[in-house]
Amino acid sequence: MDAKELIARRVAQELKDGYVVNLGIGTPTLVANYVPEGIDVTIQSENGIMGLGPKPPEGEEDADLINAGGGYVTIEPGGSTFDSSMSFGIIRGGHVDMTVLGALQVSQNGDLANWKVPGKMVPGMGGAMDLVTGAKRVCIAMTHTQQGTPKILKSCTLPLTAVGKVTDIITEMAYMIVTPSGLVLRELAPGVTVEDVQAATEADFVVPDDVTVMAV
Amino acid sequence: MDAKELIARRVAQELKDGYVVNLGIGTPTLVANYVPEGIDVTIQSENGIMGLGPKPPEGEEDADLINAGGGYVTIEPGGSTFDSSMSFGIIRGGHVDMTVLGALQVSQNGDLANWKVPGKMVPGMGGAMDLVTGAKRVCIAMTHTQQGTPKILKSCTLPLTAVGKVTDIITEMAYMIVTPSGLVLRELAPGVTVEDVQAATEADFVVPDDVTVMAV
Amino acid sequence: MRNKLISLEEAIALIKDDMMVMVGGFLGCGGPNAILEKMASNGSKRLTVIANDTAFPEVGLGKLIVSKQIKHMICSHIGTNRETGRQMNAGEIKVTLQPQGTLAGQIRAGGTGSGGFLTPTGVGTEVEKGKNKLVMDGVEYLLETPLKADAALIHAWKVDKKGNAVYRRTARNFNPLMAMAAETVICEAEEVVEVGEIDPDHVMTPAIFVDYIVDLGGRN
Amino acid sequence: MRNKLISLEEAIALIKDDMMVMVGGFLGCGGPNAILEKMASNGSKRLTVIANDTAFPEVGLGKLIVSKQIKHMICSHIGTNRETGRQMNAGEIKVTLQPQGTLAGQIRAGGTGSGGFLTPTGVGTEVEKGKNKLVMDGVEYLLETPLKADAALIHAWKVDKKGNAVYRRTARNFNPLMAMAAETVICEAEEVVEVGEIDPDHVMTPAIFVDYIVDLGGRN
Repeated sequence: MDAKELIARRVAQELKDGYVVNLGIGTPTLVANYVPEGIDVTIQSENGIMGLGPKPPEGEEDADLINAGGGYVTIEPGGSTFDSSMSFGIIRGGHVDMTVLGALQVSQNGDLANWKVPGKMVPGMGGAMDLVTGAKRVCIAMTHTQQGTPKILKSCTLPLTAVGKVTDIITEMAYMIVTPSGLVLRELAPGVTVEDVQAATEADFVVPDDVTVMAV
Repeated sequence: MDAKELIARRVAQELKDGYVVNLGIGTPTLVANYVPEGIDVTIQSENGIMGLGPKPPEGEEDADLINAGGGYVTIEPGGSTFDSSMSFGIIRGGHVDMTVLGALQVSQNGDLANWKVPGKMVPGMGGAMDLVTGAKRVCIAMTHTQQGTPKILKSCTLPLTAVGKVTDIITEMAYMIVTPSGLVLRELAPGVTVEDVQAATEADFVVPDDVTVMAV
Repeated sequence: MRNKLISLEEAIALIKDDMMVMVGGFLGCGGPNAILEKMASNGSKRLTVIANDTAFPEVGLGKLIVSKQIKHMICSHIGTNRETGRQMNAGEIKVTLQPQGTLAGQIRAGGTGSGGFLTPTGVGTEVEKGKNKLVMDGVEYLLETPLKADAALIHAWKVDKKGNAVYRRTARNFNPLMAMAAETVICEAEEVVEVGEIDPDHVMTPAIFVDYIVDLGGRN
Repeated sequence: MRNKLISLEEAIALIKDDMMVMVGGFLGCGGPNAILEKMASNGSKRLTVIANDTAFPEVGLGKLIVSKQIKHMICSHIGTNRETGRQMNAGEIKVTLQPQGTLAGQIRAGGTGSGGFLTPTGVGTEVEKGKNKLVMDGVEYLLETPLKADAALIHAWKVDKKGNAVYRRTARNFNPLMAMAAETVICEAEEVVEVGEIDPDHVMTPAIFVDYIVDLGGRN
């Protein structure tokens, strides 16, 4: 299983029946493929869909129906569409149970940086700041390091997306949660040790006695 | 012609082609009957209609289709419906060209009182404060006095609906406008003299040389 | 998919004494009148109610006024229900009056996570009392704050079994705003249809906002 | 009833140099792409444009970036159009980035007469810069101010001859918000229908907001 699939599978286990979720571009999008059996999840897309469905079969694309990344999608039966004001009313109003998105950096108190590398890459924040501020749970799905450089830090050095809003971090090495007393390691990926995670993480984190291995 | 009809006829002459208007309960509602030929006016109703039409024939009432006074109405072809947030977005956003409503008192600087008589009558302001604040023109359509007591005053004694927002006052005696330098008499009703108006008005008002007689 | 259909009896059992409840409708049009009727005969007490108006003594929310189940009304207008005024003057009910557009804005702010909004409506009037005033570019504004509630009672024309709601004509009014601003949303519907029967573009309240559906089986 | 139908040529002649223009669409989906195409070949200059994004270099608004007709972009995202980033880094264009929900809220505030609104989005980030910060019940908020424009260019699926507009699926996005916030609104439509053909409950933008209609005579 490659890193992306492992991350997506583990994130999917955090979904609960009835959840409304928003999935960011890239690895987060893959989460939709691994929704557990018997769990009813509604996917929201900030460009105006509740009940986002899978990619349409080739030849059946609808030019008026895209996701927030510009890819063709479908709408599930019982889905709905709306304008950007309503869409962000839903997001800001706390009606999204979990947003899953990538990160450039996350800090041990839950700060997130994922929209700008000054002088290099300034794509803009799009809907990320709203999602991270408004969603009940903010789950970061990312590789643990950027080519060996830690991305989970004592404090972010890049411009922030939001302060203290991240609740969950899921990487190909570990599952951590952000608590009022800091980062806590919950699970290790199969074959990964606490020492491996410590070596790949700049942030301090608590290692409780009951750390388990991801069941992915 | 009775006072109400005279007032409604004169107000209707202020309508311009393309106007969006909101008509209050009572005499203002009658204005719809006297829209000049060749003038295309759209009536907005704050409970959620653009393009309010006349009362339906008996037996054809739609329980889901009322005006802001609770009376059955129709929708003109090309009309639309919307929720209260949109309706007041239209009103507050300056998209209503003229609101016509009654008054308990109007002051010479354009203050309006029409929602409360402390200790006696407290119906509430409903949409009146929004209409008076948001509409481009605020036309008061009312009898000149309340059983002989002037209603056009130096300053209002009743709780205000809005400060300095009234632009036009049309009564069975006169048509006045509110200007930065105070009230100005523009027209007299047929058979009414300047002295009559002065006797029935507590407010100061300017009488220019070109005062005319209403052509109703 | 969770079954959201409940009976009128189950609906009113969800509304507890002392709750803050939003009630859709405009002079009874588009109000959850079947639920309100049931509540008036056998419902909870000391409610704080947010609604545009108190309708008429014999219609919808007006009945809960007459049966004295409401301790505090937050609304824009009480003029059509003489009993509301009488109770207010007698000190039996507290009435907070807000301009209708402000009330709509407050409910929308509550549902959409805004901390408040600036409006010129009410500046220089009694409505200012106790509110923050800000000046932006020389214009005075009142800062109006969000409203949320424990429950919202709404009325829809058509609802699918998932909870997607469609309102008809002027029966829409405050219903879609309140659906977003309350913890528990109970929607009575003239018609309950299968999932997929409503075009996604025609949905006025997405299903996630409707917790319970009461099927009226037609127009009352 | 005034005839609102105009040609593409007449439409682009209404957009003058140096105007502030709102442009609907999300990554080109639901954008007024026929009007933008025409503008890119023969349009006005030094525009300030408010839009969600700058699409792709070869799509919709992206073309006006490539043709250097925009001096200032106010948007939430430029990542899909490399040319916008290049011009920004070279100092050829000014880019103001706002969170997408804030941008939508600002346009809505502009159209609906609000002096601004409070949002927690952006607190503690660069987005705070130059903005008022208020604390309400212990929570920090940014006060975001309204946006209005000289003109809005929007795209609808169906429009009746009076100007009532209906959008389809995710092509709705910013279009209905912008229709309310600009002095002159030009709507290109895939289909123009007779007055009365659209159910009043299905209208997404009331006719009073649409000043001009360009009939595309089908999907481009």
